[in-house]
Amino acid sequence: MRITIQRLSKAYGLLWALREINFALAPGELVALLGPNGAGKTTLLKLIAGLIPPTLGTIDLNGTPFQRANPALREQIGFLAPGGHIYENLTLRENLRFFTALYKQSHDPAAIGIALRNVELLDRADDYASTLSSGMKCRLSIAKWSLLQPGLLLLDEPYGVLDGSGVDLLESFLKAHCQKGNIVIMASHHVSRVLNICNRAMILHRGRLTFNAPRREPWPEFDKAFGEFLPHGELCSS
Amino acid sequence: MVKSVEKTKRGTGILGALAFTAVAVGLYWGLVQAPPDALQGDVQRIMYLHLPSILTAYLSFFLVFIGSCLYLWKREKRDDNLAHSAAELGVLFTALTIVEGSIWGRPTWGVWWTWDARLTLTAILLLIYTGYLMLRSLIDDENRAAVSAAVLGIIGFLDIPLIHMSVYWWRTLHQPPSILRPDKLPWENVDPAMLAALGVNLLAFMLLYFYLLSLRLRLGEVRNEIKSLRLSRGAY
Amino acid sequence: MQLLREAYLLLWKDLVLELRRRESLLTMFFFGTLLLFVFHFAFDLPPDRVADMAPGLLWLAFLFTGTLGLAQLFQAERDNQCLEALLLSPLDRGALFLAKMSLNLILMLLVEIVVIPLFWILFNLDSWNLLPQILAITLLGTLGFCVLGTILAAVTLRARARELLLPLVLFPLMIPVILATIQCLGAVLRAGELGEALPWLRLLIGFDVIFLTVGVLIFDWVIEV
Amino acid sequence: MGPWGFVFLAYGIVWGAILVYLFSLKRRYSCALEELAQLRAAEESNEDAK
Repeated sequence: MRITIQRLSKAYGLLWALREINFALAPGELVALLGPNGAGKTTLLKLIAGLIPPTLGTIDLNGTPFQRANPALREQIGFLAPGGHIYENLTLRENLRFFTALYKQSHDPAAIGIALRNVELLDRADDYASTLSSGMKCRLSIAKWSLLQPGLLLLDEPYGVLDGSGVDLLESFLKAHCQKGNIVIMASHHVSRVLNICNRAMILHRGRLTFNAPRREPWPEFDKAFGEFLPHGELCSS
Repeated sequence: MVKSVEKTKRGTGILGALAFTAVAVGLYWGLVQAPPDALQGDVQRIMYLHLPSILTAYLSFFLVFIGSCLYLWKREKRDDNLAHSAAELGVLFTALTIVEGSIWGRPTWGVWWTWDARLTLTAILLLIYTGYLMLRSLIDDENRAAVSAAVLGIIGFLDIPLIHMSVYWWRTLHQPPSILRPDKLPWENVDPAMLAALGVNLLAFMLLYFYLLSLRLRLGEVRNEIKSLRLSRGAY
Repeated sequence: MQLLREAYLLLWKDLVLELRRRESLLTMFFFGTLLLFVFHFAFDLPPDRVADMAPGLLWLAFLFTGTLGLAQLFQAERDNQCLEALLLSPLDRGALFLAKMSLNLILMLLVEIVVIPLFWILFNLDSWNLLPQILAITLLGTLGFCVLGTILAAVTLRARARELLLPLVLFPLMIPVILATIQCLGAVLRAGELGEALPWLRLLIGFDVIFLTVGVLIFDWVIEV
Repeated sequence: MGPWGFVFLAYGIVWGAILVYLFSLKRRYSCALEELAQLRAAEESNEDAK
């Protein structure tokens, strides 16, 4: 999976949420998308997912311009919204069965069981999703996308609701996912955490991409760019 | 670009002048030149307004349909502007048609309103396209509003023949059709002077309609331009 | 075929949810029954005129209950942003239309199967032998209502005051269905057969076919995010 | 009201309404043009400042 984004811009009404975003990602990249609230992180993720139409600009997936009308391309894109995208009144197993069938995958009960065990939810498999805590819902989403194996996985702030073991689960899943040549873009405020696992970082600031580079150790450029919108330095890369 | 703006401006001006000349001639023909109707007397002169205005309304709704289809296909703001403008004018002319019909009905039938097929149909059209304009105004996101309205514009237009048929059958079941019968074409046994008056008024309405439409389109264009300018200056 | 399989999958999910939540069906059913009582108080129907007024009253009840159902139709997808999840997936949007349309159709038919006999009991009608024909015509009318209603429910999904807007745009467009169904029902109740109301039945079927096709084709744009 | 009364009522309402709509269009149009001109002027002064 490769992705190329050119001049991507989005305006809400009379305000630009994103302006002139350009970048290209190669297979296996795990990108940390950073930036303060309102920087446009969620907008960028939704644009790439095709959930909102761009005002300007293009997104290319594997050399094909991304059009929502193309189901084969939609299949390739996953979006993990913690707590969302789950039917509350279906059981965990039914949720997974529904979504795997939606993605035209044969719903092998054993595979679903394994996916649930991997996120430590097997004993809750036949409970309604409404009985889950938000951290557990996030785990369920992880199970969902580990079954569907999208070529491009987008995550919107998954750390907030996960506990320690949940974070470990998520990180090992993401690492494994990237090693298969898939791309992951993760928006988060937990800078130190995402910087640990990512191999590229991007900073969005007021709708513009102010920083975009593969990870190095140490990383003074990043600290400088990051410090621009966090003058107090509460969070830093190390 | 400035030159083409000047050109369309001049074009609109000429269209306006033509329209108002035609309207003046139409008024003269309709009110003075044409003889009173043998059966209905002078009240029939309202017909010189009634028929052209309903025809322009139908033209409007057709343009809404065209604009909606083009917008869904190509996503050009221009087409959405056309659909929106035409809908606004269509609602105006439909409302006028109902008022004329009502005023004509009072001396002819003795009542302001009757559930005559044509009156009912016109009222339904008014409801549909008022709904269209309301839908537009109730959706905040501009693109969504345009897409939703385009879908409604297409569905509404496809529904018109069905509504027409059903309302017509429904009325003919209960009472024989009143004055305008579909089996009798309007130009049979009609004084040529009346026909001419109708023709002149029809021409006048068409010219006037396109004049108003071009004004409304330009208004939409300027508004779009203001929006894009605001955007390009942008907050960030 | 793919389209139907996806639609079936979605419909299965919606029916399971409806069975568990029981939000739409119960409210629709009670509302429909309630309307029968309200009609009785409002019109104080004389026994000899009930048969004449039955088609109109029944359809009024179905229109209102159906609109209630339509307003709820996308509720399951609004919670938890599940609509987003569906739109992310490679699902054909036409399947989503078919599923939602069938859901509302099933709910309305369930209500109608109870409300129509109830009407016969409450208003002392004895033409029980006509019920099959009446149900068949009602099915066609309800299909027309659900087809157009689903499209418009999706069109108004993102509007402010959508619950109010939906009937406003829906009812005028619904007039062919309303007139045709009432005329057919009236003919059956009067003469025991369709007779001269046959063209109305054709109109009704035509409406169903046209908007079913349009719905499947156009829904990709309707539901677009 | 005689037949001519109805005729003049109808003609009056129709042409009155159309004229009102025409003038409101013209007014809206000139307002929009004015706004556009202001925006353009602001744009140019911004560019000059740069």
